[in-house]
Amino acid sequence: MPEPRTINAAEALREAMDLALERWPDVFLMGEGVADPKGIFGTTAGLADKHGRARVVEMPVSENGLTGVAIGAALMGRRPVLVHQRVDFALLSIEQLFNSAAKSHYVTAGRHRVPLVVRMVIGRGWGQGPQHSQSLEAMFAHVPGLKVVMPSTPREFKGLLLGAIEDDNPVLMLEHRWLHYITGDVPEGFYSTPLDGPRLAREGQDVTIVASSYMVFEALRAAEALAGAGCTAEVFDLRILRPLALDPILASVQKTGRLITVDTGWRIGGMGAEIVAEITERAFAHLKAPPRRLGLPDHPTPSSRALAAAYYPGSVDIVDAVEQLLELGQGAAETARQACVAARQGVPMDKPDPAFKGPF
Amino acid sequence: MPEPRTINAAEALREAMDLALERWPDVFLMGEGVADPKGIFGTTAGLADKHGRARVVEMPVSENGLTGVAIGAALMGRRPVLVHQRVDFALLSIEQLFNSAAKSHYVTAGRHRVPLVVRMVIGRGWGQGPQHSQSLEAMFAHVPGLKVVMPSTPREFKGLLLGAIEDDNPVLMLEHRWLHYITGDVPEGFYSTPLDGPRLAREGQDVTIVASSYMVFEALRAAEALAGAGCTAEVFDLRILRPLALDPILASVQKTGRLITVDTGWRIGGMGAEIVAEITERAFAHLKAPPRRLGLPDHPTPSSRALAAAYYPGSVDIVDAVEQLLELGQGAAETARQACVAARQGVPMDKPDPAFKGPF
Amino acid sequence: MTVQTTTAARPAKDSDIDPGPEASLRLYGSMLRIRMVEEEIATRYPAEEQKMRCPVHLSVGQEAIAVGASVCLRPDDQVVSNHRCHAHYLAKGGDLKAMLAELYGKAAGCCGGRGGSMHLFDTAAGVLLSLPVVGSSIPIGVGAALAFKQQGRDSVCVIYLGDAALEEGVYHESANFAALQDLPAIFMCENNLYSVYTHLRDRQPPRPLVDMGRAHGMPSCHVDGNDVGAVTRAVTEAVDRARGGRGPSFILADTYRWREHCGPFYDNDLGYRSEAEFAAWRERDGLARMRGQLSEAGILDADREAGMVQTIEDEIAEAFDFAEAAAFPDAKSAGDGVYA
Amino acid sequence: MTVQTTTAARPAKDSDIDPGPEASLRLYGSMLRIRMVEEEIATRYPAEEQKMRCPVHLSVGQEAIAVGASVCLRPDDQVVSNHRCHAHYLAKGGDLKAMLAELYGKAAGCCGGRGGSMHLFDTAAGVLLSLPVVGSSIPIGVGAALAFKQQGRDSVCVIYLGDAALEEGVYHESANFAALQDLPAIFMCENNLYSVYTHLRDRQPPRPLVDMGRAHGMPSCHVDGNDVGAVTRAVTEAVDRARGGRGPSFILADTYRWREHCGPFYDNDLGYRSEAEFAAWRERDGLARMRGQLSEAGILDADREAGMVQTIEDEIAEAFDFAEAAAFPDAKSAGDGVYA
Ligand SMILES: Cc1ncc(C[n+]2csc(CCOP(=O)(O)OP(=O)(O)O)c2C)c(N)n1
Ligand SMILES: Cc1ncc(C[n+]2csc(CCOP(=O)(O)OP(=O)(O)O)c2C)c(N)n1
Ligand SMILES: [Mg+2]
Ligand SMILES: [Mg+2]
Repeated sequence: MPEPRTINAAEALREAMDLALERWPDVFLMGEGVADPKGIFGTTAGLADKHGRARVVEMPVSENGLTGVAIGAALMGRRPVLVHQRVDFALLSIEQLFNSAAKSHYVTAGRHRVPLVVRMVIGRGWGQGPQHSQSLEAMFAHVPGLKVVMPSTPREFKGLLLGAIEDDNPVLMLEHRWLHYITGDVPEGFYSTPLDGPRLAREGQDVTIVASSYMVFEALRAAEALAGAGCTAEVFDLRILRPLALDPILASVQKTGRLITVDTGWRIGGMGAEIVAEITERAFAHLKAPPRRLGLPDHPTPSSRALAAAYYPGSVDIVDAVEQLLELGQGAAETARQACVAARQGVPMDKPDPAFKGPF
Repeated sequence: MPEPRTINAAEALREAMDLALERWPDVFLMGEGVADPKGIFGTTAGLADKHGRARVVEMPVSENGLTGVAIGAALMGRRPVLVHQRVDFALLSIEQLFNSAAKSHYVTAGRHRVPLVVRMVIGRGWGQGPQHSQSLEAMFAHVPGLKVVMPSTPREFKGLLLGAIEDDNPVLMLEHRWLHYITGDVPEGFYSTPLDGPRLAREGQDVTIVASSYMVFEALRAAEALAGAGCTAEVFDLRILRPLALDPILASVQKTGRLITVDTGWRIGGMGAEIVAEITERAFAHLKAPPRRLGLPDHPTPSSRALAAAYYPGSVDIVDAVEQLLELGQGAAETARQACVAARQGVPMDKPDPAFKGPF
Repeated sequence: MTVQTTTAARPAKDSDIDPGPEASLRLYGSMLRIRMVEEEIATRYPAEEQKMRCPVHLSVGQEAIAVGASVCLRPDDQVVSNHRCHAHYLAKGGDLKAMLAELYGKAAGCCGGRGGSMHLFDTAAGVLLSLPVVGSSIPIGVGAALAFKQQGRDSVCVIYLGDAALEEGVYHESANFAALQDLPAIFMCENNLYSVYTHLRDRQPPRPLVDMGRAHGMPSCHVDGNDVGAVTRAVTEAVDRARGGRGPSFILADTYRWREHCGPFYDNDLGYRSEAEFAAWRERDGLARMRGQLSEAGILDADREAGMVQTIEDEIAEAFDFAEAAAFPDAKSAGDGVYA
Repeated sequence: MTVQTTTAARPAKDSDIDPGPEASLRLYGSMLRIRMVEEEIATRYPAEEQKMRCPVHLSVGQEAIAVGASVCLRPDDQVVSNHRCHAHYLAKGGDLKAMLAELYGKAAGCCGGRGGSMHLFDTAAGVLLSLPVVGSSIPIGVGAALAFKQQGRDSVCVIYLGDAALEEGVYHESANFAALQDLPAIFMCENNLYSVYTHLRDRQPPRPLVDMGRAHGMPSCHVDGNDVGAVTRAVTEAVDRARGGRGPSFILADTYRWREHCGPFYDNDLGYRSEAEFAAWRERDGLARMRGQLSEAGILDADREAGMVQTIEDEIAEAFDFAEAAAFPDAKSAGDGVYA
């Protein structure tokens, strides 16, 4: 693998897409704004000029129809990458995703393939409000035939996008908007990361934390803060939400006896529910305490920063959850919480955390 | 409450709708086929003739648009009841349901109300295949602002439909196609059942079984068969999947120490995951064994009866699950399984069970 | 009814207008075969053993559209269809045995028994797929056309859609994109006046239905869908345009479904349509009409007809024998092949 | 540009054509006020404290459409809008303080701070709602029209939609139903040529955009959206039709957005549109044009103009003071009111 450099995730995505367009003639990119001057938060910037409008296809505002178009092209051997600037807009295309994309391979007894990638951005901050901030990974992860990916580090943004394009199945990639800004080591040139399960992000002995997307960084911050309090947390980046490969997490819980899940989406009916239910069934005898789930509270995203601040779980909440699962020394939890708060450097809660910079 | 009679659930629904149209001038019914000669499996038969085409509105094949139309009418004080012959068709309307219906009350700080009922039918049997048989309750139950109801008995079909129409929130009612045929005691005249939590369907001491919709009857059959084997199962009809009121189930598990969930939808990411995760967190110390979840296996519904037979969990699978959670006497599980099989009277698995007749 | 186009079309070639006796007989034979296959399904479906256990939407009465369109197509051209896909599939050369085996839920079915009658496809014949959700296959057909354009191929995709599918927004999204990108797509709308038991007038406002194509800037025409020649001429023109990179077309073809919406029987007794209407449309039967024309022209006589019928009957009997004898898929395989 | 209708419309009343000096001044004042409110938002938005923390889509340049439509409406008539809703809201009488407080995320905002600038509504004024997802409010407006019809009321609903919303299938589903049911709905399409940074020509095929209304059998016309009189005449006719139970109308109004798609600045530097195009459209500014007409007609002079500006400035200053001083919603209330 070539030498690492520090770039942000948006650049990593752009680079991955550029490489894909160069490497595979069947790949093309489509979406509202893919060829516009801002290029989907920079993730597609310049690609239309370089690869032409036939490979970087500007799209009418027709999410459902164009998802069907992408599926049709994929069935004929093309490898489309479709981008939505918000997950919320993809709600218009659920029928095509759930029925046509997810089921074609199965219903044709394996004869059809839908090598489609759909990138969807999870909005957060700056008063996005209830219809520009939904994180609906659990809904997609319920449907057999789809693959669901949530990258976290820039290195993985690049590798997983290329891995998703290489995959012969419909892959939905949910990208947290705030992660576009994070920087980290990203190897140059081509490499692809297979869609094969969680990534161990930090080793530990006392508690297993399973987080996705932006929450991986909140979990790592909590783990860092807890380390100072004498508690070592093992942190997994869930990464591949469907198909769900829970074995590494199972092994970890068998070791730690404690499980916390942290979702970017709603807690009720979220990914954490599936993980906790399955791990409880398979590691019941090893559990020292009831597993805990963190996620969004049971209401839509309010726009006002006065309301949105408490809406999102963060490292402090993770420390709280750990405190409930095991005995931390006198004052240790409080110290850890303070370390978490300090790390945010007073940036308002509706702006991305400037501390989330690589290398990771 | 007036005298009970024995009618089937389709008739109960028709009666409820008829009463609603009579009682409340703001109520109207719309859907593809509501005014046609077959009237949505008989559930709307005759209503157009009786109440007129202005109250029973035949719909173009435009599920998304007409969902929005219903929401707009509801915002202006009407109380629409919208019907889809399959849940699968409602996938076209997810954007309107999740964004407009679910969030209007919240985002207007309580000023808007969307008193909308959407009836959706879950298909099963006779080779329906992958796109006419989906049971997507877990997906709907993930979204704050929606209410999600799955009735089981004819009495409840009637009461819950009227309760849903009385409710000032958007209510999605998922009706299992096979339940339209079941018969049971249904009081005449008006009564409505509030949307307020699970229903205790059978008392027991040894294991708690939480089932929804058609699975309630499979669970009851298993409980009946197990009773012969000296095991008493407590069976809950989940009924209201959102908002989820788990207290009665929690109390039951605190008593039995054992929990089994049975979904009509996919097991992975299904309602059972939420129930098991939440009950485990709140009743951890009481659990004598790891909770178990039953639901559809992780693939689309195959059409051929040779493949579909094993697709659906039934009473035998529930007995199997109970056997894994507690010691049944020598041969007792096998006897219970045989009792379950005998009760089906040899009817092929792609046809509704003739034994599921009331009174319940 | 004659072809009315909105474009100044180049004049049809002579061969388009009169395909010659052999080709005419082939067209007739194709329609006859589809009719006979479906009538045989209708006969066997309600039999006591109930061996075909999936919903069936018969195309009886609508065959001329599928046949008239398919004769203009090459095997590498694709068609996409909907719930009522039998005629489209057979006319394009879809394998009869694989179709019947699918209706029987057998492993030898085109979907290995997983799809049933609304999911017919045949890759070799260029039947890309059929989908049971109204409108869903429309953008998929446009996607196939996009693939052709991207690949620099001169293949085309015919998208069959019912009159009700025009009510789904996805039709408009698909048409807009096809027209924007000048894709080789042909929207073939079969107007049989009904969506299940609901008449067009209860679903759409009064205005020329062909405006649904024109609104998106597509050359659009309106033909008698029971006149196989008229359909062929319209599709020939559309195919020429598509292969020449001159974009999509919209063809509105009037026709009528004879049997019930779903199932093997007749359903006029339900009262949603009149016997008179039904009888008038039966008079306009495309198959009988063509038989009459061929007889009059001296191309078809009773012997020749009997020979054709016999050949088709034999083929059908053999295909049903095959489907009935074929093995069910292994129950243990039900979970296989969710992912590639 | 003149109003071209497809219907033989009854001749407009004299009062429709010349509203008289006071009414003309009110129209002008309404446009001026919207312009000044939005320019003030644009000025304050980037201030260091960044107090308005939600996306804003300014309508500067497009005011004549909202004002020309609203003057034809009664308070019980409803409008529904999209992401670019400020002008629609204000023109219909939406409360300025509640709007600004919403942009500031305050409890006194129309949504209590929960929605931000894309969710403006004002029940008393007849602004039913605004929604940020393109096309989503279209069927909701049709639903309001359905409610009016069912209730036997003669109110109407104006549905504002951008040129890109025509690409969403839901527009067509909504238009079809409105036309089918003869609903009192008016589809007011603001064609500002762009969806974000993408020109119409890259999203839709070349054909008259007004065909989008005609295809659904609606009386449809095309007006200069920067000519408030032209808009008023078209909407008057459509409102008459709707109130009279004669169904929906489609109005295509050409206009241009001056500032960036989202945010307070200008964005021509991005290069997606030319300075020449921008300058040409600025020339056609509806506000300046009306000012010119009123001056020429001797209705408006510098003093009167100054007086109007002063009054509006005072109102705006007071409304901003209110919004800035207003309390944030209580963080503990964030979970309230999910269910009624
Ligand atoms: C999205 C969706 N809505 C409803 C249905 C139920 N349905 C099946 S066939 C059909 C009628 C479609 O009519 P048309 O498109 O005219 O085709 P035809 O049956 O007349 O051939 C309907 C409404 C469906 N399959 N999909
Ligand atoms: C369904 C959906 N897709 C995409 C977007 C992103 N988006 C926001 S505004 C906009 C442009 C809409 O253009 P138009 O309807 O012409 O309105 P304008 O902004 O020009 O006033 C887009 C694509 C969205 N909000 N909703
Ligand atoms: Mg039809
Ligand atoms: Mg625009």
